[in-house]
Formats: sequence, C-alpha cells, structure tokens
Amino acid sequence: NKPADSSSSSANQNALLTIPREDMGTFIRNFNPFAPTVNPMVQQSIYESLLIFNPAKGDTTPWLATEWDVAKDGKSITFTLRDGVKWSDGKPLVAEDVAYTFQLQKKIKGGFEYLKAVTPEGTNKVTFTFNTPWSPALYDVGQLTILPKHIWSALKDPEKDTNAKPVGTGPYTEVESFQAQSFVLKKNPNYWQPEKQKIAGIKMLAFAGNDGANLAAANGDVDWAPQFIPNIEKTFVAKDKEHRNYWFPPTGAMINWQLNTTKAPFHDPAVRKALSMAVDRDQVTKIGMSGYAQPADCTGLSGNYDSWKNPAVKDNCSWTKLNVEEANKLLDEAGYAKGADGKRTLKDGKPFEFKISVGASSSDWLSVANVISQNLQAVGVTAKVDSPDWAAVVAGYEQGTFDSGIVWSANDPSPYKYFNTSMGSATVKPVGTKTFDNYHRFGDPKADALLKEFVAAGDEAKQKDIAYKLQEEYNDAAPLVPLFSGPEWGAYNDTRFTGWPTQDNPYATLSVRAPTTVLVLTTLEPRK
Amino acid sequence: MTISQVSFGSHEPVLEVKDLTVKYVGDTRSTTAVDRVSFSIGTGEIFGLAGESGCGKSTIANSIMRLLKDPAKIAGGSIRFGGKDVLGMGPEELRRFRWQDVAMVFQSAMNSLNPVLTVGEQITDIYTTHAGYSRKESLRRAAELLELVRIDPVRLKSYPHQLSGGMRQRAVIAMAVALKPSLLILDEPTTALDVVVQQEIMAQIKELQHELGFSVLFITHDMSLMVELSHRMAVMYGGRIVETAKAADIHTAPQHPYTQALMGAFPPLTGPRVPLTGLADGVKFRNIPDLAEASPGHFVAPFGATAVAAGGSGALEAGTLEGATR
Amino acid sequence: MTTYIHPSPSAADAAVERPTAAPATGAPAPGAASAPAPRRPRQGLIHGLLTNPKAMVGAAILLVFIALALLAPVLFPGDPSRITDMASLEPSAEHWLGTTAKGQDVMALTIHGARSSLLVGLTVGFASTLVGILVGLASAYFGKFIDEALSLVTNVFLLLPGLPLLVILAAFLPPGLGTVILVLIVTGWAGSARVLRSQALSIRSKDFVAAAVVSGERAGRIMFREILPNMASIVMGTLLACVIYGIGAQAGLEFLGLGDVSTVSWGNNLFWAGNEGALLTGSWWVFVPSGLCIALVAFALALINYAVDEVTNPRLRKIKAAKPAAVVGTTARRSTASEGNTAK
Amino acid sequence: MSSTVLGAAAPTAGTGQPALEIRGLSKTFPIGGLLSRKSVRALHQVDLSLGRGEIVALVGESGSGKSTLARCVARLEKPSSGEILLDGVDVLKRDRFQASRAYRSQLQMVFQDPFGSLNPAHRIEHFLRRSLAIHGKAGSAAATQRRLEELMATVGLQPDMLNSYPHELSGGQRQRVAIARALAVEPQVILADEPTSMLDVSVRIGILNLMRKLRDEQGISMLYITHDLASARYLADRTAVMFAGELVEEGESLDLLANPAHPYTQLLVSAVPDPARSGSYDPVRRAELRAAVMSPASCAFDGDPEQPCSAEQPVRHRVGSPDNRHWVRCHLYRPAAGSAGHALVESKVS
Amino acid sequence: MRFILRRLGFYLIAFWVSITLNFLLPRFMPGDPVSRMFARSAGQMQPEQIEALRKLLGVDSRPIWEQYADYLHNIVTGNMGVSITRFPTPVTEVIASQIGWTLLLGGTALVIAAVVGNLLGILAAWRRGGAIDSALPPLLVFVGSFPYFWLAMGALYLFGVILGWSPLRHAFSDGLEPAFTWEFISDAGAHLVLPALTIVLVSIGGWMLGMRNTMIATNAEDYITMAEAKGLKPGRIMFRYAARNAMLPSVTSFGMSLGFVVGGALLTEVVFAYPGVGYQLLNAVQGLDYPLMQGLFLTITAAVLLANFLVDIFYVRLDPRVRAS
Ligand SMILES: Nc1ncnc2c1ncn2[C@@H]1O[C@H](COP(=O)(O)OP(=O)(O)OP(=O)(O)O)[C@@H](O)[C@H]1O
Ligand SMILES: Nc1ncnc2c1ncn2[C@@H]1O[C@H](COP(=O)(O)OP(=O)(O)OP(=O)(O)O)[C@@H](O)[C@H]1O
Ligand SMILES: [Mg+2]
Ligand SMILES: [Mg+2]
Ligand code: NI
Repeated sequence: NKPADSSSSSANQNALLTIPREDMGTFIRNFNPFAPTVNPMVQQSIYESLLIFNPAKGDTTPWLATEWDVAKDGKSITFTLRDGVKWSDGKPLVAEDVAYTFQLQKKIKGGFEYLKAVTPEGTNKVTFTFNTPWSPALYDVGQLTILPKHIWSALKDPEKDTNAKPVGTGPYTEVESFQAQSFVLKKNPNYWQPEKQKIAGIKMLAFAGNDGANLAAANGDVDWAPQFIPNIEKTFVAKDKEHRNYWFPPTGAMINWQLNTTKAPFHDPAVRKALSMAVDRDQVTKIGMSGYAQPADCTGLSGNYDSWKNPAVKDNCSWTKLNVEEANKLLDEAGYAKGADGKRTLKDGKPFEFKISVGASSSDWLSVANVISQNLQAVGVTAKVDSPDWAAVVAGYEQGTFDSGIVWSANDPSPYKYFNTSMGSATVKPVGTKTFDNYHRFGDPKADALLKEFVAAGDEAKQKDIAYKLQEEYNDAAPLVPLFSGPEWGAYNDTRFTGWPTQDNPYATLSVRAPTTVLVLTTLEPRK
Repeated sequence: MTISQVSFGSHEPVLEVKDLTVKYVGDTRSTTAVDRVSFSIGTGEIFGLAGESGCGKSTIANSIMRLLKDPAKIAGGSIRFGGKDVLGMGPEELRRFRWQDVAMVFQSAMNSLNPVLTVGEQITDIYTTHAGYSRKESLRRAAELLELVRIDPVRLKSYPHQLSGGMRQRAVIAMAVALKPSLLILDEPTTALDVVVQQEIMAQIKELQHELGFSVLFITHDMSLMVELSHRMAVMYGGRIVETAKAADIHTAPQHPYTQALMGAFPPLTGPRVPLTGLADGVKFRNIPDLAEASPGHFVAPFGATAVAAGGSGALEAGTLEGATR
Repeated sequence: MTTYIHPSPSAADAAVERPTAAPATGAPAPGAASAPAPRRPRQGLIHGLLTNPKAMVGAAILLVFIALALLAPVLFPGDPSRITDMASLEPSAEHWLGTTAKGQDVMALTIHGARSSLLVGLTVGFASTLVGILVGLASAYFGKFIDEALSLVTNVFLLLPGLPLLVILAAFLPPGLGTVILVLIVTGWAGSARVLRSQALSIRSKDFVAAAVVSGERAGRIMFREILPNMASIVMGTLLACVIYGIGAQAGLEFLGLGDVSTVSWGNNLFWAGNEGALLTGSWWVFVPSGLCIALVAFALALINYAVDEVTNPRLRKIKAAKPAAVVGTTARRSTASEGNTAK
Repeated sequence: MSSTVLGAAAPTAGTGQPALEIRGLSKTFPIGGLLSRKSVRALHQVDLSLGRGEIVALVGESGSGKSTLARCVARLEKPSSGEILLDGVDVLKRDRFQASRAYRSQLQMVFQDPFGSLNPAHRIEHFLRRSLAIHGKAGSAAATQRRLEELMATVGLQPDMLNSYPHELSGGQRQRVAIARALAVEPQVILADEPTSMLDVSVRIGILNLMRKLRDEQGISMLYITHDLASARYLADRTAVMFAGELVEEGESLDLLANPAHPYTQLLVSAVPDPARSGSYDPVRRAELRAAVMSPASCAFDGDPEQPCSAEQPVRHRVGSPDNRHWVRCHLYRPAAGSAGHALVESKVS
Repeated sequence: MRFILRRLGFYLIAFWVSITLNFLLPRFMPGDPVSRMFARSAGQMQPEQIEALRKLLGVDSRPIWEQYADYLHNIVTGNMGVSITRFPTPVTEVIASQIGWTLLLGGTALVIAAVVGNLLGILAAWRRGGAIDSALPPLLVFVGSFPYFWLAMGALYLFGVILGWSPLRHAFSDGLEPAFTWEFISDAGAHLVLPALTIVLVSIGGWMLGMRNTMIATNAEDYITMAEAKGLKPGRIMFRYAARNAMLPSVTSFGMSLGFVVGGALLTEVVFAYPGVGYQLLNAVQGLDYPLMQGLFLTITAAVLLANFLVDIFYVRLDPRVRAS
C-alpha cells in the first residue's frame, strides 16, 4: 500500500494518513494521556485543548473554547466552550469536563501551582482563578487536552488505566487493528466539525530509530515524516521533487550551551561571552544540525518568539557572533592568559580545560559539542566532549556537578519561562541540591524584578515591554550561551494528501507532537 | 621371491598376500609401514603375526579389509581372497566383501563399539545390511550370538559403557562371527585386558574357531600367547617379515636375532630364574633382505654374523643389525 | 581440537557474541580428549604456523593493519575527526576514500580507527585470556572446592545473557575506552576460562603432572611451567577468539551508541555513518571501509586460529582431493563416501 | 643360553627395620555428587613392608587397587586411614598432606606410561636438573653437569641425549629417563607402577634388568607393581597378590608362583600363557569364584558362602616353610594333609 | 537422575546469582527514570511534573535490602511490576507482546543455521578435501567476520531498497491482522527472510566448522572404522555412527544458543524495525526502566537456564554415557 501506487483519487479517499514514530520500536495499547510515554496522536487527534497556539505564525486558534476573558486584575480567565462539541461516545462536552481534567491533572501530574480553582459555570463556561496574577496561564491552561469526566471519574486508578478505547473530542479517536508495530485511528463518528474529517484515518508505524523511519520516508511508504532526516534534499526530496517537501521553522526551543556558573571561570560573564564568541554558530548548525537550524542571537529567544524580540538588542548582537579576535581579547583582559603553547590557564594556574557533557544518544548535539570543542581551540581553550548515557549527564546537571553541557530550554507560547529558568533566582538551587530547570544555576536580582512584573502584566503590550527589558538584561549577563533555535522537523509527501502547512501557508508546523498537529489533521484532504 | 607356503588346513589358501607395500604419505616425508610382505593363510588355519609395536601389523590387517585411510596408500602388491582381487573391488563389491568374507576384531575392540548405540543395535545392523533380515529376526540372531560368547542376551539393550572391557571384547568377537566369515582377523584382541580375562577371550576364540572352522589371522606381540594359539606364524620387524615357520618351530628354535629377542623377553613361569637380555635398547635392523628357507617350512631373512652385537654403529650391510645407541 | 569460530550463542548478534568455545557442559564430547599429544608444543606450533598458508595470509593481513595503526599519526597527522567544509565528497585523488557528511577524511578515520579497535581487541583478548588461564589453571590444579566454586562462577557468567549485560554495564560506567574494555572483559572471560579449564583438567590428569608433584615441585611452578606450556595451542586459540570477540563486540556497542562516541574507531565510524544517513545518501564510501576492516581483521584472526587448529591437530589439515585410483586402492573411505553420495 | 641361576634375594633383604612399612592402609573414593554418600572401596586394610634393598612385586588383576596403593604411598592421594612408615616414622602424622619435600627425597615413583610422565614441553635435562635442584642435590654448575651425565650413564643412556625432547626418544629410553629422574633424588624407595606395561616386549626386559641393577648396586628398595606374574617372578624377591583392594597372599616370588595357595593366585598363574605348560584354565570356575568372593554375603576372604567366617577375623595362614615367608589369607585354603605347614594365626587384622 | 538433580541444583544457584546481579546492576546506574525521561523529552516536559511522576511511578527510596526482599518475593509470585517507560502497562504484558516475534526470528535463524551448518559440517568432514570442504569454510568464515549490523544494513539496502525484493520493516505488513491464514503466514514469512538470513549467514560458519572438526575427530574413532569394516552403507555410517556422536557438542551449544534466543536479536530488530525483546531491553536500559529491565533479564536468564536444562536432559538421552555418572 505504497502511496505512490495509489494515485487514483478513489483510492486516496480510503487511504490512511501514514506517519512513522521513530522512537518507539513497538506500540503498547495504552492511550492514557498521563502515561510518561504517551502513545502518538493521543494528545493530537484523540483529545483536544481549549485553544491552539501556532508558533509558526504566532496566532491563536480558538478550539474547544470559542472565546476567553482575562480578568482585569490578571487573577482569572473565563473560557466559553464551543457549542455542539460531543465526545466520541456521543455525550456532550460540558464545563464539568474541563474542571475535572484540571483536578485530575493536578492530582496525577502536579504543576499548575498558581491555579487556585477551576469553576464550571453552567455547561459552557469555566473560570480559572489564580493565586496571583499569572499572565502565562492562558496558554498553559488553554493547551491542556480535555478529558471526559464521565469516563475518567468512573476509574479507580485513572493514572494506571491503559484507556484502551479512548473517548475524546478529537477528529480521529477510534483505535483499530492495533498491533505492536502499527495501529490505525479512524474517524470520530461524533466529531464537531465533520466536514474537516476529510481523510479516512491515520496509521502510525513503529520504528526503533531514525534509520528505519527515514528509510520508510525515502521509500515513499509514509505521508508525513516528522523525524530528523539527514541531508534531506538528497535522501528524501530528490527522489520525487514534485511531491516531496520539507519545512523546518525555527519554532523549537532554544538550544543552549550552558556553563556551570557556580564554577570558575564560568562565573565571569566576560568569559561566557568570550566563549560564545568563539563558537561558529554557522558551522554548528551546518554540521550539527545539517543546516536545518537558525543560529541564535543575543536575545536568547528562539524563532518561536520572533514577535517578542527586542530589535535594539537583536540588531546589536556582539557576543553571539563569531569573533575569535574579540574572544581572545576578552579572555586576555579577564586574566586568562595564553601560555607559550597557545593554551590558556585559569587563575589558579590550572589549564583552561573543561568538559562538554552530552547524552550519548543525541548524536546531533554530539556533533554540536564537537564543533564547539574544535572552535575553542582557536582561543586556546580545551573542551573535551564527554558523552555518557543521558541519565548520567542529567544527574550531573541536576546536582550541579557538570562543567558545561548542551541543553534544551523551556518553549512556551510566552517567553516568561525561558527567562525565568535562565535568570530567575527562584529557580536557582545550591550545588548538590537537585534542580530541574536552572541547571547552570544563574540568578539575577534585576531579572527577578522584571519577571515578577511580567506575570502580573495583564495585557500583551505590557508583557512585551517587560520582555524587551529582560532581553537587555540577558544580553548583559549572558547567563547561557544560546546556540540555535531548535527546528521543528517536518517533511511530507503529498502524493495522496494535500493541504500541508508550508512556509507560505504556516497555519501550523509540520510537527506531529505539537498542539498544532490537529490543525493539520483537519486540513489535509485526499488528492483528487 | 616365491615362498611355497605350507597351509595348515587345506591346500587352498583363503588369503594370499603378495609383496604388499603400504606407505604413509606425509607432508614432508613418507614412511613405508609395510614393505613387500607376502604370506598366505590356509582354510581353517590360525596364522600368527608377531612383532614390536609399529612394525606394520595393523596396517596389514587394515589393507586386507581395505580400511586404510589417508594418508596411507597401498603402493604395490596384491591381496587375493578366495581368488578375488581385493584391491580391485568396486565400492559395492567391497562393502559386501567386508564382514561377510572377512571380519575383524580391532586392536582396541573395546573402543570400536559406538558409544551411543546399544550393543543390540550394532549387531542387528550387520544382519539388516548384509542378510536383509527383519529387525525381529536380526534381534533373535543377535541374542543367539551373545549366548555363543556367554553374554546374557538381556545385554542387547546395554550400551557399550555398561559392559566391562572383557564383555565388550567378547561382544565384538560375537559380531565378527555373525556372518560366519571365512577369515577372521584378530588384531591384538586382548592386549588391553588383564591376564585372566585375556585367557578367557582366547579360550572363547579357540572354541569358536573349532565350531565354525574359519581361518584366523592373529596379530599380537605377545610371543607366548601366539605360540600357544597359532599353527603357523610370522615375525615382523620394521614393515618386513623376518621369519616365518610353524609356531612350534619358532618357539623351540628361533633363528633371526629379533625373533630370539622377542622370545627372550618373556621370563618363564617355571624353572630357575635365568637372566634374560631381550633386544638391547636402541638396536635397529635395516635393509632386511627377503626371506630364505632355512629348513623345510622355516623361512628366515638372512642376517650377518655380527647380528648379536649391540653396539657397533656404522655401515649397514644387508642383513646386519645396526646397533646405534640412539 | 575445536574451532574457535563459534556458532553464535545468541544466534543473534555475532557482533557481541561471546567467545564460547568447546561446549561440553560437563558432558564428555567425542574427540574432546583426542587432542593428540602435542609434539614439542611451542616450537612445533610456531613452525607449523610459519609453514601454513592460512596462517601466513592471516598474519599478513593482521600485520598490515597493525602497521597502519602504528603509522596512523604519521600518515594522517592531526585530528582525524576534524570537521571541515568538504562534506560528502566521493573518493578522489585527494581523499582516497572520500569524506563524511562532516567533511572528515574517511581514509584518516579508518586508519586512525584501527588504533582503538585493535587496542580494544588486543587488550580484551589478552586480558580475558589471562583471566581464563588463571581461573582455568587454578580450577584444574586445585580441584575440589576451588574448582567447584570457580566453575560455578564461570558458568553463571556464561549463562548471563551477554548482550543485555554489555548494554547495562556500558550504560552505567563512565564512557571511555577503559570502560568498553572492562565491560568486554567482564562478559568475555568466562568462555575462555571454560575452554582453558577443560584443557587444563585433561593435562592435570597426565602422569607428568603427578610426576612433578612426586618430585616435589610447588603448585605455582606446576601450573605455569608444567601445565601451561602444554596448552599453547588452546591458549592461542582462545586468545584469538577473544580478540575477535573484543573487536566485534566493541563495534556492536559503539554502533548502538553505547561506546565512547568521542573516540575514533571503526564502530564509531559506522555509528556516525548511520547517523549521517550514509546509506540513504548513497555515500557507500563512508559505510563500507570500517565494516570491511572489521571483517578483514576478524577474518585474519580466524584464519590464524583455523591454522592453529590444523597445526595442532594434523587430522584437520587439508588433504588434497584424491586422484582417481592412479594407485591401486585409494582410501576406502573415499570410495564408499562417493558411492554413498551418488546413490542418494 | 646361559643357565646362571639368579640369587633369591639381595643380601640386605629382610634385615633390620623395613625401609617402608604400610599398615592398615585403606582408601575409599567418593563417587557421585556433593550430596552422594556412595563410594568405591579401592583399598582395604593393606599391610605391606618393604625391606632395605628389597624388591617386592605387587600383582593383581586390573582394578584391584595396585595403582591406588602406589599413589597413596607417593602421597598423590590421601589415604582414608592407615599408616605409612618410612624408616619407622609415620609420615602421614608428621606433616601436611603433599607438603613434605623431605619425604619425597626419600621416596620416588616411576609411572606406568613413559609417554605421559615426561612433560613434552621440556628437554630431558630439565627433568633431572629440577629433581636435583628441588632436593638440594645441585652443586656448582660443573658438578651438576657431572652428576647429570653420571645419572644418564647409570640408566644406560648417552649424555648427549640430555638435550633431546621426550618425543625424540623411544619408549624404553623415556622410561630410563623417568628412572634417572627418580634416582637423581637419591631415594631409598622407588615405587614403580607397571613401568614396563606400555613398552615394547623387546625392551621390557632391559628395564627390568636396570631395576635389578639398581637394587644390587645402590641398595634401593622397590615396590614393583605389575599384572605380569612372570616378570614379578623374574625381578622381585617377594611377591604380594592383591584382590579387590586387599592383599590375599604374599611370599618369596619363586615359592609363591610355584605353590600358589589362594584360589585367585592360582587363577592368575593358570592364566599366564606359557607355551611350556598346557593351560588348565577354566573360565567358568573363575567367574564363579569371582562372584563368590565379591558377594557381600560372604566373608571378604572367603569364596565359599557355605563356610561363613564373618564371626572370625580373617587370618593369615602360613604356607610352606617359614623361610619362604609365604602366607595366605583365605579360609578356602586348607593345608594338604601331611604337609609340614599348619595354619597358624600370624596376625590379626585390627 | 542424580545427574539431572545435580544440574538442577547448579541451575538454582546460577539463577539466584543472576537475579541478584540483575537486581543490583540497575541500581548502580546513575540518575533515575524520571529525570532520564525529562532529559529525553528535551523541553517537552514540565519540571514541576517531576516529583509527581516520581510518586506515580513509585521510584523506590526504601533501604536496598527491603527492595531486595520485595524483589525476591515478586519473582516467586511472578509479579514483575509495572513498566516505567510503558507505564502503566505491566512488565509481563510488555514482554508478552514482544516475545513471540523474538522467538520466531531467533528460533528460525538458529534452527536453520544450526541444521544447515551442521549438515554442511558433516558433509565437509565426510568428504575431506571435496568441494564443500575446500570452498565453504573460508567463505563462511569471511562472511561471518562482518559485523552483524553492517551486513544487515547492507542487505536491507540492497535487497529492500535497491532491488525491492524484500519488505523494509516489521514482522508483517501493516494492514494485516495476525491470523492462521495463508495470507498472513506467507506475509510474515516474507518479512522473516532477510533478518533471519543475515543472522544465519553470520552464524552458520561457526556451526559448520565446529561440526566439521568434531566430525573429523569422530571419523578417526575406532567405531567408525569398525562400522566400515562391517560393510554398512555409507549413509548409515555417516549419520548413525559418525554424526550421531559428533553431534553431541553441537547439542550443547545449541542449548546455550536456544536460551539466548529469548534475549532477542537487538541489532537485527533495530535495523529491520522488527518487533522484539532486544530493542525493548535497550529501551528499558536507556530509560532506566528497572522493572522492565529486570523482567526481561529474568525472562532471559530463566529461558537460558531452562534451555540448558532441557538440553541436559536431552543430552542424557543422546549420550548414554552421561547416564551412568
Ligand atoms: N596415520 C598414520 N600416519 C603416518 N604413519 C602412520 C599412520 N598410522 C600408522 N603409521 C605408521 O605405520 C607404521 C605401522 O603402524 P601399525 O599400526 O600398522 O603398527 P602395529 O604393528 O599395528 O603396531 P601396534 O603393535 O602398536 O599396534 C608405524 O611406524 C606407524 O608410525
Ligand atoms: N580417582 C578415583 N575415583 C574413583 N574411583 C577410583 C579412582 N581411582 C581409582 N578408582 C577405583 O579404585 C579401584 C582401584 O583402581 P587402581 O587404579 O588402583 O587399580 P589397578 O590395580 O592399578 O588397575 P590397573 O591394573 O588397571 O592399573 C578401581 O575400581 C578404580 O575404579
Ligand atoms: Mg596395531
Ligand atoms: Mg594401575
Ligand atoms: Ni575367611
């Protein structure tokens, strides 16, 4: 059932949208959204959220909620639910469902500390009240997928249920022919926008790694390829230029090189900046990310936040551009002199040497680390790439015992979390105490004040203003060395289905794990 | 050289070996294990073949049954059995010739039973292959055979390791006479056994021979045993026969120094203790000439007058005894 | 007496197969005891190998690789994994084996890779053989309780599923060649210990050991001067098998990304080749050399091993196909065999 | 042929304290697993003494325990019970099993298989040199070299053979090397376990003659283990017959083989092929006898279940004249009427 | 019988040692499954959820001996807990869903390699210097020298991608439901060919050479000469006398291998996207999924021991000599 074989439109009408899942060698029949490893499509095509933020365009689409009101004091939001939305078992979606979902979520998975109460008002209105004004809340609560109370409240241990026959509001909810290596999701018979269920169903294929999935993509066996494909022009597109395409918008999280600021010499911003200047980000993205990623600038914000970026900062970046001369100068000035062999020494006389830790399984980041290590030779600094298992790497991060490492960062619709976890003192823990976000352990009182203002700011314009200031602070302090915006991989083959998001029509990204995925699923249609 | 051999039983020899030469062809050098050996065995005769270890006795036996394996090559001579040319037989003919015409009890008969098959299976194999009997009939006959060598037929179900060495040996002897062959080759059938068992086995063989009337080629290096058992015998040395005669003649009047040494290696059980010398350590004979008749029916390879001296190295005349001490 | 190219115990991944040799879990194997008394073992073995074409071909291949490994810094000075802009070039006069997607010279990677692969292989080989010798000799010489205990440990290690153990160990130890070597020794010694023990046991029961005891020799001397020299061929075989195991298992681990990704070795070259989609992009020159090198080295070692078997066990020596009965009566075996085959 | 009659025994034989004395030696081998209680009784209450300069032959069928006895005495095997006295000292009590070099410098062993008892990895020189070195017999380099050559001469080998490897030697030569190795230690006692059974008939007699020479010239005592009665008679002063782990008869070799008293000895003697004597061998009789003797219902020394003697300890009966020191331990033995000998209780087995 | 009891005792001890190791090993690994999961999600997971997840997954912080006692208890009762990476699926279910394919792939490959390899070995030894004996061993040794995954990838690329003869992935075509129909069985068979073939290619040389060498040794045994002297048909000598004895060591290795089949063919599974236990284990290790890791390890150990035990029993049938001891 290769797509290429079935070009006739009638065949396409019945064709299943075939998507590989590259990091699950096998599927287990478990559609519980609380599972640590959630089956694909559970939160994309089975359950839906109140609204959908599309980072590619920066717009927000009302989904299960048609509108929402943020209170003036910023301490509550009221959502109005869409009329006529039904669960796939025919029962209507009610405000109780939303309230129950959050109750369950807090109980099982925690989070949402700022949330005081979720109060249903009638059947179609639900109000979220907060302890303090909390502006990032809109997307936080708005993008959580909603579960049916009538099903989940009947379970004794909801977190331990495999939810084998999920009931959701999404477009494709009916699990069929479930096998360890593939399963099919068929149309939700009670979908609230039946006119958009244009494809017959979704088929997921399991792969134990990128290689297999890439082979399937190259061979034209799948319609959508959301995994990393090396040299995509040659391995994927070239085989069928007419139908194959890819688009990697830089809307992923910022990938940072984090330096442990509790250790000398990384406590010195000049050193951090100098090291950053020594890194050739073009080479990093080209080698490490096959040229698919966009080099970072000194706002530290990824492509996800283009609209939030402070032009004054962005256009005058110095320390995120390659400048070996300046880097050398900065280091010399900071007192890390080069020896006769061209190698620098620390103030205590030890050689300027440290490790870059990356989990062994992340080969792309390993390449990044290798390029950085190679770049640093030019400024007389020795960086050794250390690549044990991720578990060991993360343990070092959490305890604060690492030297430096390549890490992801928060990626919310609002930049609050990024700045909070990169500069907020509240997230800093002493070395030896576990932390899960501010690994580099950097706190900045100025940033703290700004962050406080940010959460209290009710309207977006004000938030932007504060975000500008945060970027200035970031530019000064260089808490992290931002490398590049994580790209949202995505490639497709439109032999059988058309209507894919593209750079010209960025209604969603090509990710299959993002909230926007459902937008794609409801836009695609069989080729006629 | 032609030797008008006197056969014991009838005038027609069952087996005639003429100028048999066998070589072991090695990577670097070849050894001639059997060198122009001739002898014949008459019907019902027990013919003994004696000689030190490695002189080629087993090689002769294996040649007769065409059992030689690489790197052995029959380099010359002929073997005739009842008039048939054994060396010229085709595979199928050879297969039928084996065991039906000539059977053999191997030197290490105790190890010549397949350890994973029962004794019964190994005996019935013979009947089903050669006589085409049914399994049941074969089993019945196998039981008879065992009784013949005084083993309880329940032992048919035993595996070889469950039998004592002597019993295994007897089982092999039973197998050897299963098809009533006209010639039985016994290659040192008792060396690994203790004297008592040895005697038992030999008694058994004598009895069977008496009953079934086959000829026997009896190989051993135990001269006393050989003299006791065989009618006529040959003594081998280094691949050659050095003396052949009636057993009694060799016992009473061994002529070749090697034969004398062999006879002298066995202290008697009776009489006074007399110092014996045996063959001096390291003494070797080389270039042994063909046999010559010393007295009627008694053939000896000529040897020089210096034969007994065991010390002089040096030139090797034909028939001299070389006494290299190394 | 046994070949050391073993059936894959897991029937799965030959790459991480253990050097399990002679099976014999306590059960007597025919021919196991039939190793002929070696003729002056050491000299004979060396001489035999020198005249054995298989051994010579194997040794030649191996020596070429060792020479290349030693000369790597001279032939390709500098960091072989240096990233350049000349990405994915086909083989050319400048880059004999082309370049990787990161612009690294494949030839340099391959030749530098020999260093770590051979180092790991040889270290693992020697170390596990050494452990095997110590355990095997102690087991065989002291017998009784010591033997029971050591055999138990050996058998437990043999029964532990090798690959899972490798994966787990490799994952939790800090990365580096040292870890890879250690892990491979931990999982690899038991096979050699068992083979060496059974051989030592058969030599232990020889009269010359008893004779040494009677003449008053001490235990250590008996083990190392009397028993060990007579195990030369089996030690050699075990060693070669362990080296093959080491090289193959290292490659397997590294291919899974469980090795030390920052070293240049054949396994890592293949790991990166896979990551960069060398096959998908048709960059065969990235994928082929390291795999071929592993195969060639393993093949060379297997050839030598094969030759060791032949030298110590003349029966295994190749025999020329018999010419049809030029001499009267070639071997009976051959004639019967051919008949058996035509009949079928 | 010469008709010299050999002396019955060496002059020193039987005088004074025995060189080696074995008292009540027993050995059982456990068989089966760790939990098994099964065992094989290989030796049971063996008493044997070896005078200075005396050769005692130990004969018996295969599996009767001859080698086990030798191995126990050589301390390759730990006896289950009993005493081994060398020069009157109980060596088992004196020090740890296998530990004593002093004991080994007094007692050496020659093994059955000369092909197996010389390590193929070493030169001949190594064996002799080690023996000298271990027991402190090595002097200066020149002295050692002289001693090595002397040893080679003693066993009738050329000194240039010292540089050979065992596989370059014939069986007889190897056995000579094995003997030289034992001699290097200058022991009082040599245990020889079937030293000729693996050798070619033609060289056997040479080894026997060598052993005799060593006794005569160096006064070494020897335990000669064999199943070849004729060679025992040829070589040994005394002969002891072993059956199923026990000694059943002992006496001056000539006398014992001329007048075997124990039925088993008679059986053995009858089984030896001797062209000069027509065999009177009866396999049926032997089988019966063996079954009877082995039967647990009957006394250990009694082939006749009708004549139980379990109440009585087995006794030694003297046979013939006292000079012959010939005794038998079996109730089946009945002295012929009118014969001089009477059944005397010589010793009781404790 | 006593032989078997003795072996049984050994297996019990070996089993205990392995399960104890199996208990200890994961606990020496740094990090815990939750932070591991967090790292793998690379920003997708909220840090606030970590503690809750810890609680949910029951990451254990009791004293180690208590955990050990619990662990032993669970093993006895067959309760292997709930997988962490596949939460809330019980470990037994995860394993059960994979083991069939693992056994199919490994078992098929093993049986083919062993049977064909041994047969070739028998023939080669029987006709020394013949075509099979001269050509095959070096060839098979050479093929067997290739890293397994390399050969698998090459084969997949050549036969799957370029020639299109073979399916590229999975144990059967996506649309099918496992059933006892010809359609399904032939489809599963087609998917099995390439993965199994590569395993066979790599391992067959070992079987063949092992068998060949034992067989050559066996051929020199006296009982073979005796069988020839008896004038038996060559086929009978070859199989009933020679091969029957030469087979014994192979049987032992076969038992070992049979047990290890359960461990899965990790590299094959990864290359061919074949479902199976091997990949599951790698995943468990990388996700620090102790329960799954232990469950798999336990299954493998038990299977290895069981297979060995069965072979021991079978061996007793094959080799009457063992019965005596
Ligand atoms: N396979 C072989 N390869 C090379 N030489 C061999 C082989 N088999 C036997 N020989 C040699 O052939 C000669 C004769 O051997 P054969 O076995 O016939 O002697 P034998 O008289 O039977 O000795 P024994 O009394 O020990 O059985 C010996 O010198 C031996 O070394
Ligand atoms: N290590 C052992 N374990 C168990 N039983 C043994 C052991 N060694 C010897 N035996 C048994 O002890 C008995 C005596 O054996 P021994 O070797 O002493 O006999 P032997 O008289 O030397 O025989 P042969 O003449 O065959 O050499 C035999 O029944 C034998 O099976
Ligand atoms: Mg012979
Ligand atoms: Mg003995
Ligand atoms: Ni009595």
